[in-house]
Amino acid sequence: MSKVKDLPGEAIVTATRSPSIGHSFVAYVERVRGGDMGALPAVLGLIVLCTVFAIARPAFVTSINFANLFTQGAAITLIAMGLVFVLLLGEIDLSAGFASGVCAAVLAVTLTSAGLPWYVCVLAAIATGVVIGTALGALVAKVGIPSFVVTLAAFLAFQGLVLVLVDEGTNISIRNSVIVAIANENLPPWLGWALYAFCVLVFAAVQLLRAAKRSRRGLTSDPMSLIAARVGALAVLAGLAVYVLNLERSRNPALVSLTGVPIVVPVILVLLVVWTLVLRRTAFGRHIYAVGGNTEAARRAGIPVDRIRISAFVICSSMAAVGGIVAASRASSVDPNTGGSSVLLYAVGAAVIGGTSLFGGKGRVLDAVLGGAVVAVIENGMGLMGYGASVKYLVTGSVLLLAAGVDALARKRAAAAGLR
Amino acid sequence: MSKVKDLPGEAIVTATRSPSIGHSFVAYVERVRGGDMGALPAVLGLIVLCTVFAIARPAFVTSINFANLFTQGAAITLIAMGLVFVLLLGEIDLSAGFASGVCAAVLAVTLTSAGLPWYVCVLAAIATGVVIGTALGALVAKVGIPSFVVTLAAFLAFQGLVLVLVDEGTNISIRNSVIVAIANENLPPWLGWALYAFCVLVFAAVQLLRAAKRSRRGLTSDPMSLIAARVGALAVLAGLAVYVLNLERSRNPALVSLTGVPIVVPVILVLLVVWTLVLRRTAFGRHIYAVGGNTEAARRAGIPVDRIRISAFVICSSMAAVGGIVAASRASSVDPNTGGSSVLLYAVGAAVIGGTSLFGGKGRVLDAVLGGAVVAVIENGMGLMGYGASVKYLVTGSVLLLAAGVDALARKRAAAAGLR
Amino acid sequence: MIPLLEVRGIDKSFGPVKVLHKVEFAAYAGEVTALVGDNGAGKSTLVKCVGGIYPIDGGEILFDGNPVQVHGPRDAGELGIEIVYQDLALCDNLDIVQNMFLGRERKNGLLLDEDSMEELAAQTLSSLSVRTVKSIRQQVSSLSGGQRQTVAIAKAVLWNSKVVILDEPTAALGVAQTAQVLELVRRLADTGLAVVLISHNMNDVFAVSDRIAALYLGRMAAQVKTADVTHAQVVELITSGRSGDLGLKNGVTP
Amino acid sequence: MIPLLEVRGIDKSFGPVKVLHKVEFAAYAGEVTALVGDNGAGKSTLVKCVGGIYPIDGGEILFDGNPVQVHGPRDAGELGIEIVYQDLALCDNLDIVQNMFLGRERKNGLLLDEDSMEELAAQTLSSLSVRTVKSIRQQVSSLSGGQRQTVAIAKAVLWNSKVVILDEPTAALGVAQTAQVLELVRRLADTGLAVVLISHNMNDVFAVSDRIAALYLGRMAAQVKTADVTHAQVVELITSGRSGDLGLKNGVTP
Amino acid sequence: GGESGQTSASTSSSASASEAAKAGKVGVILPDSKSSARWETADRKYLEEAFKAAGVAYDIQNAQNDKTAFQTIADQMVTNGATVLMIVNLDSGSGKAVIDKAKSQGVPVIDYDRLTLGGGAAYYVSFDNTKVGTLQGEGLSKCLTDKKADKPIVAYLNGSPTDNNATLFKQGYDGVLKPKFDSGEYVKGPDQDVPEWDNTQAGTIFEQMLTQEPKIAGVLAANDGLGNAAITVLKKNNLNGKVPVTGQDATVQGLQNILAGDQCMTVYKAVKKEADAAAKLAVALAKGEKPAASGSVKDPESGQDVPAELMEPQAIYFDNVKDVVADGYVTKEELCTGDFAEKCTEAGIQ
Ligand SMILES: Nc1ncnc2c1ncn2[C@@H]1O[C@H](COP(=O)(O)OP(=O)(O)OP(=O)(O)O)[C@@H](O)[C@H]1O
Ligand SMILES: Nc1ncnc2c1ncn2[C@@H]1O[C@H](COP(=O)(O)OP(=O)(O)OP(=O)(O)O)[C@@H](O)[C@H]1O
Ligand SMILES: [Mg+2]
Ligand SMILES: [Mg+2]
Repeated sequence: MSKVKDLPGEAIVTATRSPSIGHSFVAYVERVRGGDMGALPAVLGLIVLCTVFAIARPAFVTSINFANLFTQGAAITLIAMGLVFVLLLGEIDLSAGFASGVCAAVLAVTLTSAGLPWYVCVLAAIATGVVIGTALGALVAKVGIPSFVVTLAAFLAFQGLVLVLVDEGTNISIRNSVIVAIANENLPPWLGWALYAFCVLVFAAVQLLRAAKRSRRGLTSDPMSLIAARVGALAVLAGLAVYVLNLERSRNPALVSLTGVPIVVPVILVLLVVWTLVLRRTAFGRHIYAVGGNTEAARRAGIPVDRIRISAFVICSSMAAVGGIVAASRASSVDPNTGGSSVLLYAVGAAVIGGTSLFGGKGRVLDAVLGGAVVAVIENGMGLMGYGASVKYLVTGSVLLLAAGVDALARKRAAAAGLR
Repeated sequence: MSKVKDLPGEAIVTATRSPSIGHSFVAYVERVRGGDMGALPAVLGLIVLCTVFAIARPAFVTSINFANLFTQGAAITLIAMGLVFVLLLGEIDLSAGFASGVCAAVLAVTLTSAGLPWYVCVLAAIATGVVIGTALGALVAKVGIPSFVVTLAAFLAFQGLVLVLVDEGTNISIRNSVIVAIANENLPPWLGWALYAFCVLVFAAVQLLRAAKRSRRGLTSDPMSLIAARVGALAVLAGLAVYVLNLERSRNPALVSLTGVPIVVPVILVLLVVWTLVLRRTAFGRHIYAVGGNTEAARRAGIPVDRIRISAFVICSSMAAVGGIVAASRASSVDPNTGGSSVLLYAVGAAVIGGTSLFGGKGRVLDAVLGGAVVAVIENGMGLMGYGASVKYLVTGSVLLLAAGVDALARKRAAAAGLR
Repeated sequence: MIPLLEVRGIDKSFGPVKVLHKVEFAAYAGEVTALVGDNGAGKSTLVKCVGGIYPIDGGEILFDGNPVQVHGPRDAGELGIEIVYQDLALCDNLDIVQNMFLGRERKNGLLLDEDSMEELAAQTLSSLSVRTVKSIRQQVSSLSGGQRQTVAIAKAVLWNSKVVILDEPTAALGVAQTAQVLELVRRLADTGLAVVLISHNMNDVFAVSDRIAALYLGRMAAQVKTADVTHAQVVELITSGRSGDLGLKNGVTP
Repeated sequence: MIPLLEVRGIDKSFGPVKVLHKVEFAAYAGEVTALVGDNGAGKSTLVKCVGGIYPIDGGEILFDGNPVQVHGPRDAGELGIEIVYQDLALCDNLDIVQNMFLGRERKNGLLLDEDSMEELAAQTLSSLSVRTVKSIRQQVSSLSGGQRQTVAIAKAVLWNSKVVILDEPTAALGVAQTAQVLELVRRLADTGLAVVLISHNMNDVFAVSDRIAALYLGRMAAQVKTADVTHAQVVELITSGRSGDLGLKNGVTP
Repeated sequence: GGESGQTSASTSSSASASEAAKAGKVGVILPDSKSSARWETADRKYLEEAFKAAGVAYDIQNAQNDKTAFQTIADQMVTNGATVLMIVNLDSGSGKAVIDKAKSQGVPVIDYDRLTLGGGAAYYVSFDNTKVGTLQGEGLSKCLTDKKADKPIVAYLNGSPTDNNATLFKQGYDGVLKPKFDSGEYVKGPDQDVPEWDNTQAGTIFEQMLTQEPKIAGVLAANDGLGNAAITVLKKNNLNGKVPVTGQDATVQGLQNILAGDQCMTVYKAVKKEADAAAKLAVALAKGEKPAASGSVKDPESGQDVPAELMEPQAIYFDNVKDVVADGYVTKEELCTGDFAEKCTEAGIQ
């Protein structure tokens, strides 16, 4: 059944081999002009935002602020990464915010009241996420209730659950140093550099190996020069980031030294790579796109649609749990508002700004990170501006619109050319 | 161009004329068994909920509670009615809640600070809704930003706007008796009956005229007996409702008499009829369904898709304004939370529970009213149960799931038969 | 005789892929012009350019000899151009009548005149030999492939238009229905309309068309009178872009 | 000889509408069985019942003489039944290779083996005479009607299945591609597969099929050897349900 | 409020970095703008006035009840050069995180209005929130006595379940009323929290309380907004003025309800005094001094004494509404509009 039949015929479609870098660049420009923008609009939006804030507030470009950006945006970004999976199916999870709250509360309770070691508590929190995701997914896939309603109900129920767990209006402080470190401490500078070297080397190796394997098979592969350019760009950009984060950023270096890459950065990076691999290079990921693109076609191809749906909700809720742990770490406490207020909307917003479609079938985990960066930069920059409550809301709304507008106008031009 | 060509051929497709009532009933049962449920699941869900609450709390079935139900659910229902239009297009309006807050604030400010007559203020509030809707619609349709992002930005901005309007957190009391009456006073009993008679007569007349016209043209029309049954059912149910609402429900009849249909009831009814007519019997409504069902097909049919989109947002925001006015009337004050917290989620939830699809193309204004009733009954019943906050959240979530589950399972059976 | 519809030198690219290369094409009133070409030759793209679905990159469209701008389907409709697209473009959530009158509903004051629309739709459909549709109030999503196609055709011929373009209208149709549609095509042309028929079926093409235009890899290979060519010549034009002294003169690379 | 695939007395209703009435049908290994019928006769519905897309209301499906339960497309796939549906069922957001291997991706440990899939897809497609596809990494949404159809066919014949059912596979195909597909159909049957071909084109049906089954308004009018009937007889069966002593004996109401 | 925020921002940016470092700069984080009107209308105004008078640069922001935003704002203030932080925490955990981070940068923190448990702030300036609740409880029982109620059923309309202050208020009034319930003097009625202090929801919640328990004779509403929601429902049933309702914050709405006789009392917190006291400490810290506080409070979690300035809240009834006006907390123009002019005269408001 799954053996492939040998049909005659020469391979005509895999044409030109290994084009030159100049050729590749021209092709890229053509693609962008033609409308296949990829991450470009989100990156453009980010650059515009950063420039504006940097001009308005010089403090924006300090190394301390750069480090702050990562810890401030981490929780939302992590939740958004999980949401991408659900959004790819054309579903929504309104409860992701409070699910992160519930998991954070589980972490806090096991840590404080039960006094278990931190790794057990982290596992308990993530297990809670898995259970939540399974329940939500089963209700959506098996019972067939629209995900909006299921997760709206869960949104309410989890709000109650957090209240029960943290005992009606109080809050639980987290004093475990490992947990608190996640969002508040930094890697020692040498470790930052070591990690940097590791990442760049692995990236280069993967790129080279892949090109070699493809050209051995006679399939089109990227030219050496392009690969070199890519690796070089990564090395320079990441190197710059590590360098800046390793600068002394304490306001009072005599009192305390503050240097290094925040611990959340490798956490996000690892998850980004893992989930990207899952989505792009495994059958499971392929099936997620298929179900989101055309559920009926996926079903006819024998894909277990229900199981894929449930898995996506499990991933979403587990990532919410990770986000909840980071949020709990950052606040060093859990209260009934953890994961509440605008967390969910910001997380979905991050995914959508990054380019994920609410209708399913289109999106990447990287989108969540880029969109999360936009949201974090807006919050960070607005914090520096020092506006009053109402003005802040107004300006934040407008800035969000602006960032999305850059993106939309870019894509609009593409659509006008007949592409979607 | 819009003249129709006369092509030869006999009308074969409009077959059997005027079937008997027994025949119609059998056909209905067949339709339901086959999966075309219409409003049945939502109604079933409502009946289940009411039975449960009535058993748990006898106070649930008192006439005063029946009257309360209408005023409590009115604002959400009105907002949900507007949202149906946006949802029909496959778009979403996250800002509808705060838009209602902004409009309510405009009402309060013009009423209190500016001291204008009430009708001017109501107009100002609705005009604000129109302006908001136009802006949102233009950003979505013309600039091409996803509606989730546009309305998320608006959600933030409007929150700020409400704060500005009500002066950073103060409450504005509304003391105008006309405005306060909308959600707090009742029609005199005779007027209730008069309205009742009018509605039943008009309904009967419309049904009869339509049947007559169709059978004159030789098209299938409903049999007399079915029409009679329908009119009879309306007459009995509505009569019962008016009768109950006209009962004395004051706790202290000596002190004050409390009878009559709440004023919001005719308000909702009129809007329900108007918007149902617009959706079902005008070209505009048809085009909304078309754009929601298949935007490309609508565009190719020459429908001005952008204009339809903008109009839907205008309707949504105007209905949010009406909802805001009712909410302001009910609270007799406007504060920065008006339209905030869970208003939006409940309103979207109401529409979805009623059967409106988030993917567009499927839904009715009646859905919003039925779903709004479900939400209102849950809130009302939960209020009587007197649970603590956390339990209340938990139970509300579960009850919501239950109500939606009845619906989903019913539809699931239909889908299994190969129908959607 | 000036053509009713003419396109001159149309270019169209999707991103880096150039799909139409300076295409020339003309359709005359009272004639059926067949547009033929291999899969992916660009027939549907050409039709969508004429219908205002895709903006054109270069070249011009002439209607009755005058250059016109077609910026959207509305413009095409106003010129009197009706198109049945290959991807049928019906709204699955609407019923047959609603789809047929979409965008041009009949009204009775403000409200829709459902009854007269229903009557007319039934007439038109029965003239196209549709026998298995249970009710014209059925949702389009529940129709069979051929039934959908018939609805799309009926939708296009319902109006007093000047040009009717049919993109593979008979692909999914049964024997009787195909005959009916071909007859309709002929009848439309005979009443003075310009009809463009895209088809892969050479029998059909030779049965009804007055002229044949052959696209080859995005280039117009030849536009000839049907009477002047043979079956085999047309197939050669389609598959290799030339046939004898007909067709593209210089070698072309895709 | 027992048929490889047989359905007995299948009933299927959509709500109040009965679409299939006690349909009997059989397909034999090594033969091409053509399934013909008017638009809306129920051909696609029958295929979808066999493929597990629709649950059946009554009757049974036999595979190699044994009754089997087909509760979903997965079951059909596991029996070795491959189907090209009329509504092609491709994922528009995936590219050609991804669509062709959907649900049966080749793996290299945990990760996908993109390279070998790309190679194989290219081979299969070129054997179907697809010349205008620019790249097999193109998204399916950007393909022409015929190109989509070719992808769907290629997807089905890629696997070592025992039964291949093709629902109007050549409807949107050009002359050369149609010939290629018909040849492929013949070749598949000759290698011992049971092939079911649905088509409205009588020439194609007579060119490749060994047996012909004619559906009329949801009833199986007749299943005969192609050699025993004439073109005209089949058309009569399709349009009226009977032809001489072939076909439905009693008057049938739709 | 919005414009003054911008003014403050421009003050800080116009002062050059080194200048600001010398003179010091105060960062103030307010908690939200919805649970109570005071933060944006009163505290911000008074603090700005005090800082301007002292010539100290300042930056006042509002966290909008969002813990993450709260921490982000704190980060940004320190980044922007604040040398003193004054925070109204949203909860002790995140408050502590901010204090710890600030301390590590050598920035002292003043707990304003809410004590960060275990946080170890340099100073604590506040009203006693439990005392506020006590005043409400006492006020309600006074009004019930005035109405000569016999075994009245008392309903609780508590604040947000997620707000620690609401818990403290409840502790206060429960401390007064629970003994009366136990003794049978009063009967305990429905007791519900209002999520996010949402007035609209409060209306529904109270309406259902009244449906379930029609004989409610007293309502302990945790603030004026909730009180007004209850009064609206009572009005509909013509019970307004007959059932006493409490409140808090001395808002215009609450005071008008008191003047109209619909509300029994509210609690006035002289925010100006609190703001002035806090600002004084902050200015001194910014100038590098080590000011002394008048008292201290024991942190129940760490057991340490925190130097503190504590203010007394005041119960407001019909008779002393004029005190609030005299204080300038609300103006006569705001309060005595339309029908209320007459009542104002009656209440002796000049
Ligand atoms: N949106 C698009 N983006 C990129 N390429 C496209 C797009 N639409 C069509 N194409 C390409 O343009 C070429 C012409 O397509 P078109 O649909 O016009 O062919 P056709 O002549 O109608 O073929 P068929 O007979 O199969 O319908 C094809 O190679 C197709 O892949
Ligand atoms: N989901 C459905 N709901 C209701 N009726 C349906 C549904 N699907 C198909 N039908 C009806 O069943 C009948 C048979 O449809 P089917 O698609 O099997 O026809 P077909 O023989 O494949 O026709 P064609 O040659 O046009 O493809 C048609 O009358 C159609 O309207
Ligand atoms: Mg085509
Ligand atoms: Mg079919």
